[in-house]
Amino acid sequence: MTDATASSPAAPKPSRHRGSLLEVDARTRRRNASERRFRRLGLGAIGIGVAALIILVTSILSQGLPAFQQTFIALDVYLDETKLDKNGNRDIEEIKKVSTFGYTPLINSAMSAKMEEIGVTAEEFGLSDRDLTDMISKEAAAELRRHVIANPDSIGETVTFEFLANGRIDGYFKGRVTMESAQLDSNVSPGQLQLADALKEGGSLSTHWNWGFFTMADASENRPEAAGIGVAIIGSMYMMMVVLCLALPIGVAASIYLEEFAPQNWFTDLIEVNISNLAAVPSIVFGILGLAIFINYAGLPQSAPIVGGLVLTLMTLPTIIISTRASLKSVPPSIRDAALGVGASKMQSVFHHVLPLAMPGILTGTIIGLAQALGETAPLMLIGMVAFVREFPSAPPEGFFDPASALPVQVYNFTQRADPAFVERASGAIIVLLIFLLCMNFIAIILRRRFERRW
Amino acid sequence: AAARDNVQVAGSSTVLPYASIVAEAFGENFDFPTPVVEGGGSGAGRKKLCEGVGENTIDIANSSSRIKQSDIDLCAQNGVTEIMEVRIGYDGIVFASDINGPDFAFTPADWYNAIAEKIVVDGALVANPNMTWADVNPELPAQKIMAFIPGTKHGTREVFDEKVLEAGCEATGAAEAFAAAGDADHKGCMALRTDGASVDIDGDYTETLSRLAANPEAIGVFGLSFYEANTDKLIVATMDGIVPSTESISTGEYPVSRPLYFYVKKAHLGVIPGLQEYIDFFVSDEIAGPDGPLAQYGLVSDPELAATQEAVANGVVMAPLN
Amino acid sequence: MSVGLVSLIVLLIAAVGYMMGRRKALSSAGGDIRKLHSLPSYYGQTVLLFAAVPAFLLMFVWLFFQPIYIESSVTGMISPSDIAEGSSESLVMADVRRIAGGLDQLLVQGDLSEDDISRMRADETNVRERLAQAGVALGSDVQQSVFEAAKAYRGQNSALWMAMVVAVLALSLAGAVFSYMKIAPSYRARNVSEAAIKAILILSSMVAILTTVGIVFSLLFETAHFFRLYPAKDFFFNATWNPQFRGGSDLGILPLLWGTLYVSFIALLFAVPIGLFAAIYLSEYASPRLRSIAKPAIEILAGIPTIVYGLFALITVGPMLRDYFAQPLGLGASSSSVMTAGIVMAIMLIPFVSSLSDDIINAVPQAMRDGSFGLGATHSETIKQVVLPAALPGIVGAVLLAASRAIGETMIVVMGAGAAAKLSLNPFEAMTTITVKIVSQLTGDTEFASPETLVAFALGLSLFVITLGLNVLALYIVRKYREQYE
Amino acid sequence: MNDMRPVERAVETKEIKFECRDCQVWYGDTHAIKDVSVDIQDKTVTAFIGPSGCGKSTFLRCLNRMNDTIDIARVEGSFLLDGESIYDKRVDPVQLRAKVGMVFQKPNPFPKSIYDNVAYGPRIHGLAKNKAELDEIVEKSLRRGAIWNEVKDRLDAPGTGLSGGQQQRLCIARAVATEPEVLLMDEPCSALDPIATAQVEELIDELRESYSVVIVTHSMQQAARVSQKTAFFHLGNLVEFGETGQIFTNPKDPRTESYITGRIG
Amino acid sequence: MNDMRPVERAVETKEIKFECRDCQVWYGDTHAIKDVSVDIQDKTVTAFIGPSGCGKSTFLRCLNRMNDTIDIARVEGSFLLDGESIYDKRVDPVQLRAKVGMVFQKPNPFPKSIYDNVAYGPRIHGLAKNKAELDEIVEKSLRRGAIWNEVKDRLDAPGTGLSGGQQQRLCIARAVATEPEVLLMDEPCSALDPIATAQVEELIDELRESYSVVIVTHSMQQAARVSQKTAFFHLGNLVEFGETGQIFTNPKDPRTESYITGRIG
Ligand SMILES: Nc1ncnc2c1ncn2[C@@H]1O[C@H](COP(=O)(O)OP(=O)(O)OP(=O)(O)O)[C@@H](O)[C@H]1O
Ligand SMILES: Nc1ncnc2c1ncn2[C@@H]1O[C@H](COP(=O)(O)OP(=O)(O)OP(=O)(O)O)[C@@H](O)[C@H]1O
Ligand SMILES: [Mg+2]
Ligand SMILES: [Mg+2]
Repeated sequence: MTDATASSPAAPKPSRHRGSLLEVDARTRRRNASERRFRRLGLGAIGIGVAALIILVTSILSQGLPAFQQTFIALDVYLDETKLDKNGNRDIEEIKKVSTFGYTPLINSAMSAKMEEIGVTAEEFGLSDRDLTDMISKEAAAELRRHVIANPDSIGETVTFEFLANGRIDGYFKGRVTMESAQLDSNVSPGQLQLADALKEGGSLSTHWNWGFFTMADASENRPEAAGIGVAIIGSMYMMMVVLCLALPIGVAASIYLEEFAPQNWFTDLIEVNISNLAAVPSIVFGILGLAIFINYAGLPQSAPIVGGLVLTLMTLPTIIISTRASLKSVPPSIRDAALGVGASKMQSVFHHVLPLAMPGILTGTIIGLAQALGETAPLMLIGMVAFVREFPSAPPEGFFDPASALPVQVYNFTQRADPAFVERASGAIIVLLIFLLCMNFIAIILRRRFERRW
Repeated sequence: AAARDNVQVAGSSTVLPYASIVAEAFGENFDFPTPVVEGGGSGAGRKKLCEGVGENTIDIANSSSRIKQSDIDLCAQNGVTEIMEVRIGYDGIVFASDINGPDFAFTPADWYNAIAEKIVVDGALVANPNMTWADVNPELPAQKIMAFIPGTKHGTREVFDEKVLEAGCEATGAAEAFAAAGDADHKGCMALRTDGASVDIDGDYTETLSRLAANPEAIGVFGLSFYEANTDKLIVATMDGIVPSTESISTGEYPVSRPLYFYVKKAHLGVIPGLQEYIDFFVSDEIAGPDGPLAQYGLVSDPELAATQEAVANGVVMAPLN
Repeated sequence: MSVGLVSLIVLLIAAVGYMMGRRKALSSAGGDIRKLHSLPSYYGQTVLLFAAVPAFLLMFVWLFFQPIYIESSVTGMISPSDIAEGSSESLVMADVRRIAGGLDQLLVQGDLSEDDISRMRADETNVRERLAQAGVALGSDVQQSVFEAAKAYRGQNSALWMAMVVAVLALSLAGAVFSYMKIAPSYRARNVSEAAIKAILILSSMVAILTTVGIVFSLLFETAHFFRLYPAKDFFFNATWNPQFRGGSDLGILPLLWGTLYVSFIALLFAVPIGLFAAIYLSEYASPRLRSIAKPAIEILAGIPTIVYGLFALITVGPMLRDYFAQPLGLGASSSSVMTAGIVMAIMLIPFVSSLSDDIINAVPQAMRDGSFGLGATHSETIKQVVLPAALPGIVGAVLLAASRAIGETMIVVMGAGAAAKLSLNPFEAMTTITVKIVSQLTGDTEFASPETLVAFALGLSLFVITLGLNVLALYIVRKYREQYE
Repeated sequence: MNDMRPVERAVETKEIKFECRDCQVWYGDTHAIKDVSVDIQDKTVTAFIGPSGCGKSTFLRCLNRMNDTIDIARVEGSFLLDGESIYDKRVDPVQLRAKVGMVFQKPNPFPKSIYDNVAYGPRIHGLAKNKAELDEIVEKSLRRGAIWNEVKDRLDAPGTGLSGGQQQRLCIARAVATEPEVLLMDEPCSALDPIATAQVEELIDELRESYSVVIVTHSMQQAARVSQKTAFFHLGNLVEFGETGQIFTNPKDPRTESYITGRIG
Repeated sequence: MNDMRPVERAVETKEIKFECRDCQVWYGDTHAIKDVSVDIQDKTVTAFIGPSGCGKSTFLRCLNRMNDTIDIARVEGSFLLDGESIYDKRVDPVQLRAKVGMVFQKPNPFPKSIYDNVAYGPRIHGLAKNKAELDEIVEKSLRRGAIWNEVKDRLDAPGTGLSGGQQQRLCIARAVATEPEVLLMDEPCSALDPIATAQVEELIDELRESYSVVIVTHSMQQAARVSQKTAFFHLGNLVEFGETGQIFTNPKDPRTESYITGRIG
């Protein structure tokens, strides 16, 4: 009648495990060796990942940290009335007529005055007037003009300014430019560097922390020292707001529907294949889509963070959906049963039990998706965001529609520029981008740790 | 929706640096907001220009080559009938190598013999056997042939094809040989060897520069302005014995150069605030003149700038392409 | 009243409705929740939904159509003669809007009164200058008819705006009252509110479909255009890719497709094992401390802009592979190669595989592991034979995600693998991918209407179809394989 | 098998709570329940007995539509609860499950605190007005589940950190907390010691006063002790259904007899 | 509780297989096992009884170091298997667990086919030379687990799609397949009908011939039927340990008596 009697009741073979526990037998040794190998492979894999990270991050840091420092030259500028306000009536419209080119001589004379003060002459270094002016950033004239227009009354006075030094001079103090390279360089001469040393000794030249990098807008190739990433930071922030507010809820909602509610049929199969396929669509194609739909069809403005955000949302969605679905799938059915068994609705069982358990995976997907969105350039190319933008967008919500740049765009732009001074700025922007990313991830990581549990 | 109040520019990445210098100065000196200047390529810029008339289309397309008939047709189709063509100057294309390497003095024929797929040896077309520059021309250093030339997406490549390869093809007699072989329009002149001696660069000049750093033996193609910003790393080669410089290019001695343009959608003039002022400012002597910041940056100033200024001031629409 | 204010009021109505609905539900059941069909808050939610959703829908529709309507009525006021040669109605309308906005601005600043505005005439006042004071720049002087149109625009705008405010608020109130009236203990409030949530879920999953439709349509048109200029047969079967400026280009997809598959394959070849091993180590072996540091650290790899990877490939990995592998092995002297791009891309893809798989592996119930340990399995045997198979569906998802990312990557390939389209088996040769060529052809200097540019769309669409095929295949394989488990 | 002394209770005719007719269940191609018709009376404890794998759990899960959650399961037949078909389109399975509670065969506490495990049902059904009331419900349910003493000091500890038997009682407490009209219990005492078993049986007896209880059990003694009606399943068929006393003392079907005397399995 | 007729077997002095001294287990701050000392003899069935939550499973899990997998669990004391400390640094838990097999309280089949579930152990321990031998082992184990007849036609079906009792028997078969020297069974028959229970008990009896078996059970009858030694746990303490016959007929400790007569739980 029973299985047990059907099977032979013959005495079982003596176990092959007999023997001391303290002596590991050959097979176990083999298995343990393979265990160790496996473990080492895992550790190695992490090692590779971390090593790659360290290499990349140190190279970024070593290149980018100098961007946070900048060389400044302090000059006392006499705001010459004869040059700035010929009629002397302080009419703002007339003052505005003097263009930045008109301010250059003021700087030049301020420079000469400073040299006199510290007791050196241009001839000593073999420098022309123009060489002297070139030591100061071209931004200086603009700064001066802004000051005068804001304070017309200061005309006729002597005001102390801390001007940015030219990129090559700055490079000299950061080790990028040397006397030897200056010899070959058509943009800087050893004389200028010697003068810079003299100025430094005289106390008017100093290298210190540069807030301007974070607060200023991009600058043209003529003045890398003045280039900042202010507009890009704001643009990225706006875009990430859009992405986070749209992609996460839509992505999670879509996954919940597909994983928990959708009937199993060809249509949901279609959606599933379709979503994994969207993940493989090159990001630039999302740019094409954004151009067609959001700009040409919906009439949203070019270069606007709202469009960028929408495009990146569409691009990020598949990542979030795929990871969310995967983690929803991994929640054991017994949990769902338990909830349904006490009379929870499907919706309640999902939102109260399944979703919290799937949270770590969802957050991972979100982190990865956002990281991707934050670092993406290609789709922005077609919607006008890979651009030279100097105007700061206004505060939200209008600001979402103003032209703006983005951090990866700024990185991309900087790396394309001819002047080597932009290299450090590109790396500096990457550092900011990574900090940005870390901040965004921080919350997610904390949350993830809270939700993680085994059962 | 609020009306747009800034000028929008898109197009060639070669023109981009110049345009951004102008835009920056414009924003500093005028009450208008700084124009937004986009790169994205000449073709894409002109396409955007021709998308139609209206606020959510751009005002100006920068271009590193003349507009094509197909673009004009596309424009007309979308109601952009009046386009102003503005030539802002010339861009020199130079050949440069690592500063620690030897000097090079090229002719187009050298280049052709170095990187073309088929060359003439003893009167017959054969697959390119040259391994070093000395094989090409005994006066050149015996350095391995490796050239970083712009990829086929770049307008620079078009100039390179025309002014260097084609010229070299003619000079070495390969053109005749191709014609004799039945290839009437010398398509074969443009065919490059694929064994790694010539490498297309789809990125920009910074990529070429980085590649030179990784391959110090190679020679790269650059824009003059790019070279001028990196004279401490690069050594420039002569072409037909001429050293490239703004002077030699503006006189036309140095052969490899091309004009740069921008195209203005006339319908937007008087509508987009600051547009007229921007283009006037762009071509003013202060900016585009031989002593202006553009020239200082490496743009070869246009000798006929005065005519351009007048045309811009009067809003002269471009004539049909001939 | 601004959109924000109206939304706020609607939300307020909804919130009050929520509270009242809740209260009514409770009192209708005499305070005994058990008599209610659903929890009181669900009754509140139905009121909230009815108060907010239709009102917001109306508002969006209205906001969408109002400008269209006003423009069409205002454009009528501008005679065709006022539209400058070459200009278009839409540009004049832009001026109208700008003037209207400027007048509003002046009003706000207190420089003008409504009366002043209605009396103001473009031929008398210098409107351009007045507006400039308000910080609104105009491109040219204003014509009287345009100015009148602007005034009409303002008038209609504010009238319609008022109408909208009234309509939206009324609808919101009506919805609230309607659903409030319906509240009774037997009212299936939870089902109503869950149906609404489910509708939202369904709509969300439709976004993916719409995106696909959008992509296909935005590519289809130009692709068709391309195939009119360039024979499809050549595109699909030509084995050379050599675009030329003067026409006569060879635009065969084959070398690009090969490059795409090759680079992705190599990238996955490195990324999948490394990622998977990392995931396994993190979730199974690592101490919580190590895990809490290493996991986010590895995730940073996904966030480093690809241009950094590109430069890394170009400057470091490429020359290294060339000097230590390719040249000694006699496999070529190119510093950019499929191998370079693949390896560097693999680094970027590690977190895609590792982080996601780690979460999935972590979600495998401990009882599974216990079962295996109890039989005397080593940890690695447990992982290989019990945990991984149980986590397989999720891991496949992670790998597919990584594969997708590999196919879509541009910058690393440009800098790592070069731009040369080649059909070769040697992994140390330069090749390029479809994605790279899409980007470069689209952003190049060639004229737009030429096959050399339009080919980007055809490439995009072909890639789309190819990956679709691969995905269908993957789904099929996973399904077939998974039947054993679960 | 000699501890079978069915409690001879006055057998009144009670209202029929569940009327199941011609029920069929397939798992894919396997026919797991074949043509089963059973009437479950109100205020009665009905026991399902039968060898392992005969379909008891499957049938039990039909009664509150838990089989809906298994993709490959297909249910046919009519199930009338208080005269209304529970598989009707208009029926909300949620409402049904609130009425028909269930204790699963494998204890499956939520990975939450013990308190939350029990409070979950009352919360979603709004059974408590305030925290104090909820506390009361939780305590009462845990007491009924005969686990209060063991967990009263660790209500915040995770439910998954309990011993097997404790988890089982926690699940019973969780099911009781929502006060269902019908309680389905799939081997509720399998991991319990005799004392705890007795307590749970007491609970069942108490529930019977107002509700209807269906219990699956392998212990003939338990079936005899707690149930008034017994159904014997075998290989997916309902072999015999009747008064517990009659089934255990005087089975009609030879298979039933073999089973309770321990001859078939 | 009147079905206790301990099998009076000749009590020979057997070798001591497991010698546990002063064992302590903490879960975090909870002291789950307090000062337990037990000798488990070879070729003997030892039963652990005690109220739910008293620490039987916990102690059982100490014997093959399964508590290693619970982060918060801390084990102290000496556990000597054949005179060797199993918590020694040099001991490989893998080898230990191959020697000391385990059937868990909650059936936990792998999400694999039934065949693979059983073949898993033999495969990793290399017990089969080829497929045929493996097939043989699988069949034999399934027969011993008393489940062969039910699953022989669906060996490829997933083990998770079995009924509760079938899963339990599958887990028994899985544990037996590796031929451990000591088999720890945590309530192996909780979900089994009497017949299946009898078959498993028969299996235990058969295993006793060559191995040592430790079984946790709530059924006093079962303990009495299958075991030669019985340990009674209460609140983490080992209250009494001795010959099964003696424990059930003549318990020394009043708590033991209360428990087996059904007064404390
Ligand atoms: N993972 C854990 N974390 C914390 N406490 C635990 C854990 N596992 C068990 N305990 C506690 O340790 C004590 C002993 O548990 P154990 O599982 O050994 O009981 P048991 O005798 O097997 O009971 P049962 O018969 O109910 O299975 C119980 O109070 C239990 O709550
Ligand atoms: N999810 C499932 N997929 C496929 N077959 C299943 C599934 N669940 C149960 N079965 C099969 O259906 C039959 C009845 O299973 P059921 O769980 O109802 O048995 P049971 O009477 O509860 O047994 P036990 O007393 O062992 O729990 C069994 O043969 C079982 O193998
Ligand atoms: Mg069952
Ligand atoms: Mg236990």
